[in-house]
Amino acid sequence: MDSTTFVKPTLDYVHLWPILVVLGVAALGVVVEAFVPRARRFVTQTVLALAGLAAALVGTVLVGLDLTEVGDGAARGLLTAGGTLVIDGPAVFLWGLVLIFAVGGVLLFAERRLEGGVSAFAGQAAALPGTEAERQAQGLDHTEVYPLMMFAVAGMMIFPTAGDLLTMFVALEVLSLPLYLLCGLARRRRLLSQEAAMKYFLLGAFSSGFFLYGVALVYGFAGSMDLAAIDQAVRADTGNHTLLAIGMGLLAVGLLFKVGAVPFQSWTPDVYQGAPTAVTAFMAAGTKIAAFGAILRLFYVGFGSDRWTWQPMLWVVAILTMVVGAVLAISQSDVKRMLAYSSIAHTGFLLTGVLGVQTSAELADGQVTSLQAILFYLTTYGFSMVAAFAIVTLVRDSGGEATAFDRWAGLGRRSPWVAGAFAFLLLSMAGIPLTGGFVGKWAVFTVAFSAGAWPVVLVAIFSSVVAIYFYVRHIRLMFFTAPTADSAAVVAPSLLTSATIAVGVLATVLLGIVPGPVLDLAGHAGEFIR
Amino acid sequence: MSDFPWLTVLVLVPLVGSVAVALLPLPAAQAKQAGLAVSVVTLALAAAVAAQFDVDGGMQLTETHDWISAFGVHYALGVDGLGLLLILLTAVLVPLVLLAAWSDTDQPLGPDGEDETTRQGSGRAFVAWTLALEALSLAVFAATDVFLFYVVFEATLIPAYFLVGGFGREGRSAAALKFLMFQLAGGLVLLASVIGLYVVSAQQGSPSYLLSDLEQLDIGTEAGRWLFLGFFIAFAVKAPLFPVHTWLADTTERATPATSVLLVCVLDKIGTFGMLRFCLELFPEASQWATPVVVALALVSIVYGALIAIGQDDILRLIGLTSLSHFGFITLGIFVLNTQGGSGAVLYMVNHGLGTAALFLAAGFVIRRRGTTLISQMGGVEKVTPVLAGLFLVAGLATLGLPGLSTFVSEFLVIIAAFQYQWWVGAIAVTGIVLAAIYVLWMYQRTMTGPTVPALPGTGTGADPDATGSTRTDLTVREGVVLVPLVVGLVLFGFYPGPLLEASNPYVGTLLERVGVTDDAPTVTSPESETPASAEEGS
Amino acid sequence: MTPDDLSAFGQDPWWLVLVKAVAIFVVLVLLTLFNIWWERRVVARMQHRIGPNRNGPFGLLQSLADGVKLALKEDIIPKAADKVVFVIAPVLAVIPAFVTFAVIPFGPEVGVPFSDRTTPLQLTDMPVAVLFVMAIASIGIYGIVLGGWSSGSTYSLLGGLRSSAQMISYEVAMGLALVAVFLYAGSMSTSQIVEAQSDVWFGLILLPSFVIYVIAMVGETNRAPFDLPEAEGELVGGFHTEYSSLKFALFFLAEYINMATVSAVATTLFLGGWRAPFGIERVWEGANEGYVPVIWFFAKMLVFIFFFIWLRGSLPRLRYDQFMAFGWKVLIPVALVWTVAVATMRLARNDGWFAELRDPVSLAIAVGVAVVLLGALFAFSAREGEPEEVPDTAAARPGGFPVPPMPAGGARRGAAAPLRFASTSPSPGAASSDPAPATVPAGAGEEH
Amino acid sequence: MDTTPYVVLSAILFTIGTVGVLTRRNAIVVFMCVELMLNACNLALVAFARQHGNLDGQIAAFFVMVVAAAEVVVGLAIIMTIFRTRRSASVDDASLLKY
Amino acid sequence: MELYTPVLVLAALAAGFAVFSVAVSTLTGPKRYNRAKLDSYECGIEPTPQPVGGGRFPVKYYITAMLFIVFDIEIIFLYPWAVHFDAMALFGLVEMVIFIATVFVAYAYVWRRGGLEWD
Repeated sequence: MDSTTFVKPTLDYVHLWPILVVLGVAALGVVVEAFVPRARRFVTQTVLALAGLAAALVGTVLVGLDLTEVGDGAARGLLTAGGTLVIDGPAVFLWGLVLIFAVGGVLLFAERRLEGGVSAFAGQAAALPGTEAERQAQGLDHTEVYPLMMFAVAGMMIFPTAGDLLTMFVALEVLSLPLYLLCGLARRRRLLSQEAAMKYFLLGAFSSGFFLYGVALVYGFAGSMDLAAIDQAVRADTGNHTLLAIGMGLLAVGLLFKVGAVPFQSWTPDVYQGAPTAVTAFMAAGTKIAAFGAILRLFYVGFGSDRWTWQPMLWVVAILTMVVGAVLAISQSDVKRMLAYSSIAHTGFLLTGVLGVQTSAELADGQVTSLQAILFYLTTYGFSMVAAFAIVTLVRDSGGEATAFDRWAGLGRRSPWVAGAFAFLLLSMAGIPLTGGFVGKWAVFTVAFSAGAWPVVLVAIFSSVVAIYFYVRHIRLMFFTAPTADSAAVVAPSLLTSATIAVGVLATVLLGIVPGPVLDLAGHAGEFIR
Repeated sequence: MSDFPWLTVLVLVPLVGSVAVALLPLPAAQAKQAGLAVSVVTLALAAAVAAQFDVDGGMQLTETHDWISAFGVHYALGVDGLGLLLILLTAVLVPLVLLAAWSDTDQPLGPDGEDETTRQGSGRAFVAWTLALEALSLAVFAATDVFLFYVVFEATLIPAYFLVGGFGREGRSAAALKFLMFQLAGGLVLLASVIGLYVVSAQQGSPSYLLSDLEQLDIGTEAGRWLFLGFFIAFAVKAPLFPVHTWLADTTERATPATSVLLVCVLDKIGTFGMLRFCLELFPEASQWATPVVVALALVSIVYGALIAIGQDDILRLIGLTSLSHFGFITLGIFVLNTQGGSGAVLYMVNHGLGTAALFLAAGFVIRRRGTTLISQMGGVEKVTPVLAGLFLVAGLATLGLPGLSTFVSEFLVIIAAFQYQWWVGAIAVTGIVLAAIYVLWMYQRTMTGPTVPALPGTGTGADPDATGSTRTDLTVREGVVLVPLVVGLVLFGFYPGPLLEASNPYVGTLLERVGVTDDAPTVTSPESETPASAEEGS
Repeated sequence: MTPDDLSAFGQDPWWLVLVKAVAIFVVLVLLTLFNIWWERRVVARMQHRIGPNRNGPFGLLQSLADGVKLALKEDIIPKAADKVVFVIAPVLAVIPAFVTFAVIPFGPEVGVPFSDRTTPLQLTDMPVAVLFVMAIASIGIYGIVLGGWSSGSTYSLLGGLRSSAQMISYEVAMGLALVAVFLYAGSMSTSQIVEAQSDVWFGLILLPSFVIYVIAMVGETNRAPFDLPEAEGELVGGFHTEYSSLKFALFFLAEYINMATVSAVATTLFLGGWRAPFGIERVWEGANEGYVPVIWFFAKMLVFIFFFIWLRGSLPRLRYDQFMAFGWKVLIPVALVWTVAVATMRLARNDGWFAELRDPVSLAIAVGVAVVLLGALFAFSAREGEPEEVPDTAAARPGGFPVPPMPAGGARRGAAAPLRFASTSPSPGAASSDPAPATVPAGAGEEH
Repeated sequence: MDTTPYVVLSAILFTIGTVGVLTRRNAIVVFMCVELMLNACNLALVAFARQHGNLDGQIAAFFVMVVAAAEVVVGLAIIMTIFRTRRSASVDDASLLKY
Repeated sequence: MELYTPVLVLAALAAGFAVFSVAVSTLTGPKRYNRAKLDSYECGIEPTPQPVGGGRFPVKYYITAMLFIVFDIEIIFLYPWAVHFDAMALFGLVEMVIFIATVFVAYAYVWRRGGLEWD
């Protein structure tokens, strides 16, 4: 190997604090698993996870407060770890989001009243359903889920922070692998859960392979993994442009898979349905947030100056995603699947926002930027999704959660509050005014429109109409259909789940009525560091 | 005094009322009383607003606060002549509706309601939703920020949906779904245009949604026409106009008459209101460009609505379809773009509100007695309940625009305007009146005259608290209190439309100036109009 | 870091390369034949036998004879076997065994006879030579696994799995042991490492690494006392149960070459390679020039070989669980901690340790980690596993593990009574007075 | 030094892996194809590193190895669980989630 | 690459030898068919041959393989670190200690959960 003199990279521990804490807690969690007797693990793990997340949140806020302006002041933040981590406004904002929803996830993970004293996770993942081994593991539950989730959270935080492709790839895996496992740990409906895990894993590994080859090709084009350097190379247009184009496409495949965009959406419904609902809630929010952060950074920073190569592709993908997501959702008969497809449609709307990128020259002062819009949309989306899935965990019968539509018939009569909350969240996802979802949609449509992508916006509006249909149909099911004999009932949850739901609904309301602060915060986050 | 946020309070009172009714565990009866009280208070507030309204003051009682600075969105309210009239209409109708629907929720309408109606707290729900709808409608009429308007415009659908889907007859939830889908589809088209407005305003300096700011923009012809289209389609669905009217009949047929009143007489006014307030004010050029098509659609609505109304056997469906014809008239009046038309349209909105409301409610009482909504199963009502029949007749005559009733004035103005625009347009419009005469009178004949048909067994009897359920009893006090004011209003404004014109003319004048059409204000053929009348009496 | 100076390599003309290759090949084959003979003789001595002494002087040709015999045996392919893999497996086992020797330095640069050029006594070298050795060695495992798998017999399958499992287990320990060496040599090229030991052998200053390596290398080569894959008692012949004729011979060859390889690597990395033992070069400065060092090299190597034989002759076979536990629970943690310790010491020596420690973060982290490591170790030694998860094996099998029955009259210490070839049939007393040794040496049964 | 052949080779390997994933039905085999893709990426990375004369590619290859290892561990765990439950690693047999 | 060609030469030599001997044994050895001989050996009892590839074996082996992967990767990182240790000095030490500690955590977990026990 050629002898390059070693230069010691500087690690800005202060600004990396949130990530370090989460990783540390994850490792600590493993230690707890190893040394704390089983009886005390559950409490220890929960407390540990929550404490870690809280610390990380505080750290995030502090970091966000003292980001210093760089360059022309459009962006604020700093590069650390030899430029592999870029801590700028959007990144910190996304950290905050991920951490908040991670807290929600922990609360849902820790819910034990619904299953009668045990969590929703299998006692012994490897035990065959219906065997002696499983019966022995009946009273137990896997507390490993907390460390696993912490690792996933760390990956989600690093993903949008990554300043070079390699880090991005590693983060991608760090966030994916734990999720693969978490998907397979459901206590009820083991086969479904395991199947979901396998599908998610195989497809996920497949897509990460694409991503990696894209990394290789782009590296071949630019001679560096660093996004800034890639940007330079793209501007200079040195090197083989086909390499760049193909690499870009492959990278896009990898990322679009993670956000579940058509034509890479096939895993989403299966996994969302099969995974334990708590995991689904966390995954639906976290993964999308992290992955969109990465998409934005990659395409705005790395390939920003080559917009005309990737925008047509994204146009098609966005349109397909919205239409397919909305149309297929109609034919669903299972709540979780319906939510999954709606999340696909949301991906489409977010991609519409991604298309709204404009150079600061093109923007009027005070006009909302695409970054701002997407960050806001992710916020609303996350809250409504987490809360919605949390509610799904409540509707149960003797066999666990009852997710089939007909089981939900007349829920509004039996427990108007839960049904009302769910209806409200659905309305928010449908983008009815006075909900967070409306403002979010408004923002992304606006930016896309001003960037001249009005055909996409029109399609988006069309698919919104379609989407509204199945949302309202479900509301109608809950309120205007007479409950049948086998309608499921709502089980009273412990404070943990109730808190999650309450916060989610409340946030959705507030974001709908006074979106100003969050929007300004997102705007204040500024641009990526180029 | 002027800095007191009258309009905000006006909106908040019913809103708070609805939330309170929804949350407090009151028994249905008290909930109704509470709701009625709230709506009356609202009416009083509306009157107060009217009291300090200056006819020539343009937009007044304005309040403006930043809401979402990132979008240039403000919380901005204000009233002008148009807004005032519609606010008053709303404020008047809601209490009446609450009274009229007093017993609907206890005793479901029609023989097949039981399986779907929820008993528990349903009365409360009805009151709560109604008040919510009132609050939002008032906000819509008072909004002077396009974003705010859009938000409440869409938000009105939620209470409306639950009113239609929750109370009424079998198949109502399907009807509600249809209603909602139509409205939301229209609303999203509107969304596109509103976003377009933002983009345009962003290109010309800092984005703002204030109506006053938007009027300053110079929107390119091309863009203007596209945006106009978006607005117009949404309002056409709302109004409704011919091609997108199909939700109307189903909804009115399935919902309770009270709900239908709220929908047809208040909500649908938003459509025509929007046409005036946004299509004309923001896109004058595009409006003129679109006039021929719109007029054609209006004419089709008039004739088509009247024609299919004739053959209907379901009384509620019939009344609903008459409204299609009426909204045709209103739209016609708006888009012939002259002052007669404008004033006529504005008047028409109010009068149609009163008239159709009376008709719906009266029909509701009849149905309550006969236990059916099918005209073919009624008949001979006038022998049993002459007073009810009489009021029903007056309402019907108002619907067909009999001279001396208020609707005549507005219809007359619109038709004059139509003739001014194109003689043949006027001619076709006139046929609408003829057809109206047919369906109204025939309906009256089939329901009220003739031999008395015994009520369907086991329906409508004894379920009513104040024992009006019996097919024999005539109009009860409650029902009288509901119907009389409407009929009085119809007659009063028939002879003395001055106040309405006073309120509407200046508005129409300024509007048409903006559109670029100027001609003399309409002269009213009633001697009283010389004496200046203050608008209070309008309330 | 200065790049490794490998300028001496890659200069040879093709014929020289060929000569070297052939030489290594021949040496290895001969060495194997010799080792087999030597092993049998030594073990025989340890068991008061004579060992092969018929063919050739001291029976030196015995192994060759065995080879020929094997060649004349029928070559059986069981019908349950996967034919192709079954045939490929032995080949796959042999090739890596030979190849690893390519980077072993036999001596310094010497002049080539009948020519004027000089060349190092080493086929080739590369910056990652040792890594190369380990890589190729682990390819050899494929041969064993595939052999066991393709035989289509339970014994073979389990044997193959066992051997692969234990090989990889001990490969970890071995790899960790080497880290210290690279740390000191600053290179992974064998010639450089030998160069770095010119003053003192790593075997002395890195004693723990050396010990770990030696243990690991025994496990790596499936030799007694770690020869579980061929544990006749449990697995008949292990992975090569189904093999016969020369295919079996190839496996056998591979095993012995591997023995030689690991010994050679040990010599190179820890005992100064071809360098003469201390002192000798002082009294005789020619000791490290020319072809002489080859002697030292082979001497050191044969010492290791003898060590192998010695172990086999004297130690009983471990139980599989003990064996794995030893590898995973003792060797690896020790190796890890030792590596860290070595690095720390080296750093301390390189530059003013206490000057560096002013960096508070590093200090904190270092201390913290040290605490964690120690704490973890203590915790392990305190209580292993978890009662509710690790079933107590002893309870499961009361009476523990079977041991050979004690002979009548208890175990005899010392030499067994000599055989008496009486004309009469041996009396019962003689039978009882002639018990088998209490512990049957595992390899003893392997006499052909 | 011209690295094109290596890049081409990596492309071929990658394609083989992709096709394998898309066509094969045995989860283990699919998984092996994925690994093949990753290794193709490694080859490409190293080749490009050689071409650009910097070490980024090689380092990347290191990390990819780690990731691949992690994937192996997780993946085999999942597949094995499924295999134990339904005695088959065929992707088609896992069809509970078809709708 | 010149450094690696001799390896190929040696490999070729070894391969040639191996293939040769495999081939030879088929020629030199006798061929006496006997059905029992072709059965897989099972100490004389009726053989129950494993279908090739179908053999199921203890999951322990799988766990061992997993652990091996983990530690082998660790070693892969340790080697270059060791070779260039002097250049990286304290930084290198600290980072590697953290790295080792991380692996150690996983190791501890496996140990405590009985992953290292051979029942």
